[in-house]
Amino acid sequence: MNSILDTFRSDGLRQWLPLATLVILVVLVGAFQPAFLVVNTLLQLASDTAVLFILATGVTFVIMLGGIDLSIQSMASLSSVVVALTLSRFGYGAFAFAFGLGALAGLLSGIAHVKLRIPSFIATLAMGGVLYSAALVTSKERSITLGESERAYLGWITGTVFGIPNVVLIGLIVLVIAHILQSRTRFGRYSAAIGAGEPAAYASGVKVDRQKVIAFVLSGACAALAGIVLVGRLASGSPTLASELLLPSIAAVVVGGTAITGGVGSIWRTLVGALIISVVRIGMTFLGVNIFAQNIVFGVVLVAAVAITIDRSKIPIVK
Amino acid sequence: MSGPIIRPAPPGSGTPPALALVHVDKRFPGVHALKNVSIEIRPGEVVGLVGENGAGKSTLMKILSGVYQPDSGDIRLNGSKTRFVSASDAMSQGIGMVFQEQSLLTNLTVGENIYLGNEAQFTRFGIVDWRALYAAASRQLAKVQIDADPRTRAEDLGFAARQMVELAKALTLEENAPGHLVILLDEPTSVLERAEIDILFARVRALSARASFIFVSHRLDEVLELSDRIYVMKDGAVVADLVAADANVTQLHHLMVGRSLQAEYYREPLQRPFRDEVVLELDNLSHQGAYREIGFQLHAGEILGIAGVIGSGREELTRTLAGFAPHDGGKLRISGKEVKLRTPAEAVDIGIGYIPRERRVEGLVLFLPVAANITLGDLGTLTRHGLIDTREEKRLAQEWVQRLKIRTPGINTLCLNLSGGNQQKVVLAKWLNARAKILILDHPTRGLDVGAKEEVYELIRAVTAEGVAVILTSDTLEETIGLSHTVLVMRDGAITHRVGAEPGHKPQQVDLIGHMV
Amino acid sequence: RPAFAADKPTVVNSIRSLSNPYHATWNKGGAAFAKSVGADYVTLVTEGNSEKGIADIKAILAKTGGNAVINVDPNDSPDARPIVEAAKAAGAYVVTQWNKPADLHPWDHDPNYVAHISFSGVPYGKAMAETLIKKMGGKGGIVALGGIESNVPAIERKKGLMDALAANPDVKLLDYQVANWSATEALDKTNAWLTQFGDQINGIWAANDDMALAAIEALRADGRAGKVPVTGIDGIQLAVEAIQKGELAGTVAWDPYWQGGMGLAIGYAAKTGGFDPSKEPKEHREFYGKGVIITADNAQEYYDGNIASEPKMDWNDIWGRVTGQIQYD
Amino acid sequence: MTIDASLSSSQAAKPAPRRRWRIAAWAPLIVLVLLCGLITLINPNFLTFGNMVRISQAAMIPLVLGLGATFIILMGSIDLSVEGGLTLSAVILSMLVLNGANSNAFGVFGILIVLLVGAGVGFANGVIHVRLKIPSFMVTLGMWFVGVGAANALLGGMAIRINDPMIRSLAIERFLGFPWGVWLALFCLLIALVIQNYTRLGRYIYALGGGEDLAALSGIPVGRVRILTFTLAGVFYAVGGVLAAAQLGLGNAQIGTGRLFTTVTAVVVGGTALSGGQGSVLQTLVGVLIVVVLSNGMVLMGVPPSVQIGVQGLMIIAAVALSIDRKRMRIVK
Ligand SMILES: Nc1ncnc2c1ncn2[C@@H]1O[C@H](COP(=O)(O)OP(=O)(O)OP(=O)(O)O)[C@@H](O)[C@H]1O
Ligand SMILES: Nc1ncnc2c1ncn2[C@@H]1O[C@H](COP(=O)(O)OP(=O)(O)OP(=O)(O)O)[C@@H](O)[C@H]1O
Ligand SMILES: [Mg+2]
Ligand SMILES: [Mg+2]
Repeated sequence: MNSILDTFRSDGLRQWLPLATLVILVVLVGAFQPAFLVVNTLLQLASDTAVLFILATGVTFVIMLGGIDLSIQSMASLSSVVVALTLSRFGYGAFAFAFGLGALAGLLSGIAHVKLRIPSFIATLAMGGVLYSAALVTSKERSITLGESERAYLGWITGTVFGIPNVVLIGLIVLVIAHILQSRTRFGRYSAAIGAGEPAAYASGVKVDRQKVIAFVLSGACAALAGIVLVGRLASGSPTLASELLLPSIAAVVVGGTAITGGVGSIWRTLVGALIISVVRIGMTFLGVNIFAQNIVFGVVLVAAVAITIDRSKIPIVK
Repeated sequence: MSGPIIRPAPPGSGTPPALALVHVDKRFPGVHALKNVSIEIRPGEVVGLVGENGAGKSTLMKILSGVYQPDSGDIRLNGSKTRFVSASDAMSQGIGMVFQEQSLLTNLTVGENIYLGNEAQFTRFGIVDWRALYAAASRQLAKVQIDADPRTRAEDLGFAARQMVELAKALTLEENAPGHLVILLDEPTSVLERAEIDILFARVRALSARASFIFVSHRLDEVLELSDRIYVMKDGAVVADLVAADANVTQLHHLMVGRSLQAEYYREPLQRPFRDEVVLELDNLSHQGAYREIGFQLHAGEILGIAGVIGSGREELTRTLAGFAPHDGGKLRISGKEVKLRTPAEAVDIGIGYIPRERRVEGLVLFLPVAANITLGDLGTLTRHGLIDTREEKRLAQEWVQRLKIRTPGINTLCLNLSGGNQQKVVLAKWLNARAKILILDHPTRGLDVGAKEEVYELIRAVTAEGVAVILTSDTLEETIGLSHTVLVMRDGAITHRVGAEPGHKPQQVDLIGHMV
Repeated sequence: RPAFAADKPTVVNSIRSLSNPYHATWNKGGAAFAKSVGADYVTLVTEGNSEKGIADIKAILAKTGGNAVINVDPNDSPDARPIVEAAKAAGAYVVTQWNKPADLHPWDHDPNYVAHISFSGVPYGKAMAETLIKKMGGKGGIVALGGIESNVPAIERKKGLMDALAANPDVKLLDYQVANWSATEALDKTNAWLTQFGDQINGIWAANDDMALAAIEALRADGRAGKVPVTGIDGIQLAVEAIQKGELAGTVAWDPYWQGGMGLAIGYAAKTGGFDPSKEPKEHREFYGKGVIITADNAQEYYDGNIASEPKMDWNDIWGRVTGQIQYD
Repeated sequence: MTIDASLSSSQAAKPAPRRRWRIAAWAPLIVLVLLCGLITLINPNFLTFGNMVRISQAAMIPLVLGLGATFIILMGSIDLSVEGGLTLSAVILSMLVLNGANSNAFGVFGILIVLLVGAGVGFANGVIHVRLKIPSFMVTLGMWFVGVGAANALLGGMAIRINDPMIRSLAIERFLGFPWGVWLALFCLLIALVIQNYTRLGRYIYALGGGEDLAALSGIPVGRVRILTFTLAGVFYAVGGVLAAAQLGLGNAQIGTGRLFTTVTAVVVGGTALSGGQGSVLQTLVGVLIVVVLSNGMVLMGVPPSVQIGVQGLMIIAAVALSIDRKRMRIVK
């Protein structure tokens, strides 16, 4: 993780702002409710953020390139349905199957986007519709509860290692892989270049289309993984299992300070963003904020957080 | 180190300068861009401003036009202290600017661009009278002798035409602002051909009764031709103030760079005969509506200059070779193998590097650091086991920054923050680093100062000596002739003339011009 | 001593949102019960997001150290299991309503999982269909608006509708469309039907009141409000008023006020030692509550007793509305 | 140094004026017509006057919302506060005019107040976005939560029936066969067209979308234009709120649910680029009609509910693929 430190050092203090925001929020909630600062609560918080983070990681790849993926929530739900339906037959293979399906769906949206030249907003919105329909049809419009024997396959999601929930570890593995992909591979570099200046990247010989498709594949795969983790957490699959996770995921990316217009951002920022969202949400519950005021507080705090986290020196034109 | 400060004759009269900077300082993160700069522009005067890339010329101009605010020091307008809070504020006080990089909005029409921000005069009850606006825009275009329909979208105009439109836009100040005007021209000529330059100069002279000008250019002869007085900048400070009539190119060059101009500017003694190996061969290559039946061979180590006016097809031909617009007739062979280049990626993969004219759009990813831009064309070789070797990347980037004398606070600085000339060096570094076998250079020294140009020429010589082949289209015929082994002249899409340009046997410019028009 | 060690358990309602009258009323019932026992009252909303719903409940469990009673309408049936497991681990008591997996039973999680309450959608969906058919004179064509396809109540209510249709061969189901419980979608679907079927539509069955009221508005814009009978389900205030005006033929009141309060009351009684869940019969652990069918005949009476004035509930009568053990097929 | 005796050319600066008729500009309209034809083949009822009226009813709210969103998107920003602004407006309206919950009866003043509320929401978006330099995505996302949250807090979760006959007449009373609401929406379209084509604001919106830094160099008061545009969009959303309240005859906090994505989809399907600078409100009209006709057609063609959304997605892809002007859009994001 040497290069994380590099990232920090190279841009000085500003890089630390997202993390500082997170820490301040945690301390703030903890100051009023000491129960919040208990290790178990924090671990709980981390587990509860895992799915959001995995989804947000996938969409970060796409946002870095300047696109958007609106199909992630349907993909996650479909993945949960697929796992629930096939677990008894394929065993662990069901997870791989769902994962592959996610990558495939991402491939299709990516191809529709680059080959038909359809804005990613539309291509993935439409793909989301297709995936939702697929989930409804395959599940026969019901949620599918896993039996005792099938639940045995979920240990790798539901268990703990040395007291740390496996979902947290899964999230960490995703973090490390995604971080390496983004900061150390050609794909990551090309993504940033395309997001920051597509014509120049194109003229420099970057295979723009290919990088875009890869980003969508990664996004689809992450969404499928998020769906798999949801199956573990809920011991069921359902075509609406991941409902209402799309916007929070995108918000997590933006709250971390990644530019929604592309080019600037990173996975660790997304992690911080996802955690900020969780902390604010759960924090409000801990602090007992009036339920009618919660939406308002949530909105205001998110905006305030972004005001601190985004790096305006790299995003001179804030759109 | 700095050259001698040469004082011109003292101001003739008691009239205050039209515009002056007094002890102005400006810093950017890591850069002290202007150091205690004082200059003055008298009414009706044309002041030339020269200096190396990154010397601070554009920064100075932007302070004068309200785009930046000085950290300290004053701006004086007609002798009294003033502040420009924004570009529009400066404009309303009679100061207009033509920017170094193109600033037309390509999604708007030419007419809309010309009056952008100044529509009020055509507006009644909030409704814009477009007919009146376009009629007025037509008149502005006539001033710079462009006969374009003002309803054309700017993106449909050529590069040079856009530059003239920008000029027309700055000239609207004539009608829009009362009193004396100051018009700032930041490298307006770098993309213009002589004919347009003449139009521009004539316009400047005609306006001198009402306006003063500051003229920035790296073409020192032009500066001498147009200006009354010349300021020389170096490292953010004004080091000399000369009367143009008494100055010459050599002297300016010396003041700017701190050493004398090489007698052999194009390094002709370094020009080596090229090799026999044919790296690129065109056989009746055609592209409908652009060029037709082009045939030539390019050898390893050869520099092939293509001369031609805009519309001669040389742009399109270079774009084809760079992979942007595949040919639709004839054959293209690279190292003996027939190919069709469908994307720049395909061109890059077989060793072609392209330095485009629109540096900020296609040349550089402005929002990426210098290092990332330098390695962008050749990340493959930096990749070990799928991971980029960042240490090696850093080393390479530092090496290129040193070799090409790229002036930057560091390799992690965004290219956005580099001066135009230094940006161009980064583009060059990118292809040198990618070890391109064929370099397509589209105006490679555009915006480079004389010193930097020398360095670039030397670099081009060095790589050709190693066997890299170069196709060159350039701002000036002089450069084309000076650098090339062979010069092709194109007109109306076809080759009209081809001539060898071995040292000692360089063709004359007039000979070539005859085949161009 | 940490703040969570208060003696009285905190009582918690977890519902979908507070932006619909049904759950808003639920919330009022919960507040009324909390007040009656003097306990701290917390409302949580899922906003349709299962992860959020579960995380919020876990947060409350952490905050109270498990000294809580939770009455939850899970966002989706799968959510019930992790909620119950978390509550059990923390020592809290939980009552679920409407949604849970069929193989998750209170008696497998004694004593913390006190009860599951539902309302069989089948008989009430059927009753509404019958009300509609009666109003139509026993024959003609109807169209039907369904809820979110994977929701258990949507599935059950639809089944009730189908049962009624099977028993009335003269009534033809022209089309069934899903409008996701949403008024806006129902309005658009009904509009499209008015084009497609025109006068063939003699009645509209809707799986909830929001959609039914939207259908009425579509009819009104077409000049046909009050002429084509419509039924809803849920018993919200505007629906009862629409019945009084003669535009809605019927609805079913689940009495969310009762659900919000009694769910807590049952859990609270168990938590505070009022009864031992593990000793209760299964029909007290997984039972159907009682819905009230409202038509023009009893609308006024229902309005006066439940809407015009705050309903009076006996929170000690915890088994008063048990109408039988839930059957899974 | 010799004086550069360079080349001269009279054509150099002379561009070939390109004013040829672009078929691509008409493609979305052609797609719309094809779509209508297809649906009519399957169900001839589609082409009846009655259905045209219903389509117009279904289109009026998306159109008004789309007008506001188009301006924002043309500017290169995004506005997620559509539902927030609409919901808050509808709810406040329901509390101000003759209603079933209180004794207010402000009538037409109620509408004016609501338009001001919408303007206020938009203004807040703009000011926060511009002054604090926060991306519009985040500001308007926050405003979405705030708007819906405030509406919710005002109502406490209940719904308020609207009894004001004037408001109701927007949905019920007709002129030339179309409800007044449709005429109101068309009036909004007209205003939007005038703003887009004949005012400085309209031009500046395009300029900002084309390149904000360059626009600033031309002296355009960039911040003011942004704030004004967000305010304008807020007013359009408020009109949408009035229409929604009129259509459902009530105000509640769920009245806006699902409208954001329909709105943005319609704008993008119409061909306005999310990157800004390209597009128009007329294209949005076509986009809205495509989206509305599609969902109306789904029902008319008897597509089974569970696959409707998927089929609709595929058809939208087809529609956009057929109608996108590939020449213009070198970069598609
Ligand atoms: N001048 C240009 N500037 C920027 N983008 C352009 C330009 N011309 C075309 N494009 C578009 O940019 C994208 C670049 O993708 P590119 O063709 O380089 O990838 P690719 O080589 O096709 O990838 P793959 O090999 O996986 O198919 C294409 O969609 C192309 O149409
Ligand atoms: N916005 C900025 N942020 C940071 N540094 C800047 C910025 N603009 C200019 N600089 C730096 O200030 C110095 C002066 O730049 P300037 O653009 O004025 O040079 P110039 O004389 O116009 O050069 P050129 O001839 O290449 O155009 C350079 O070192 C440049 O890198
Ligand atoms: Mg390709
Ligand atoms: Mg400059």
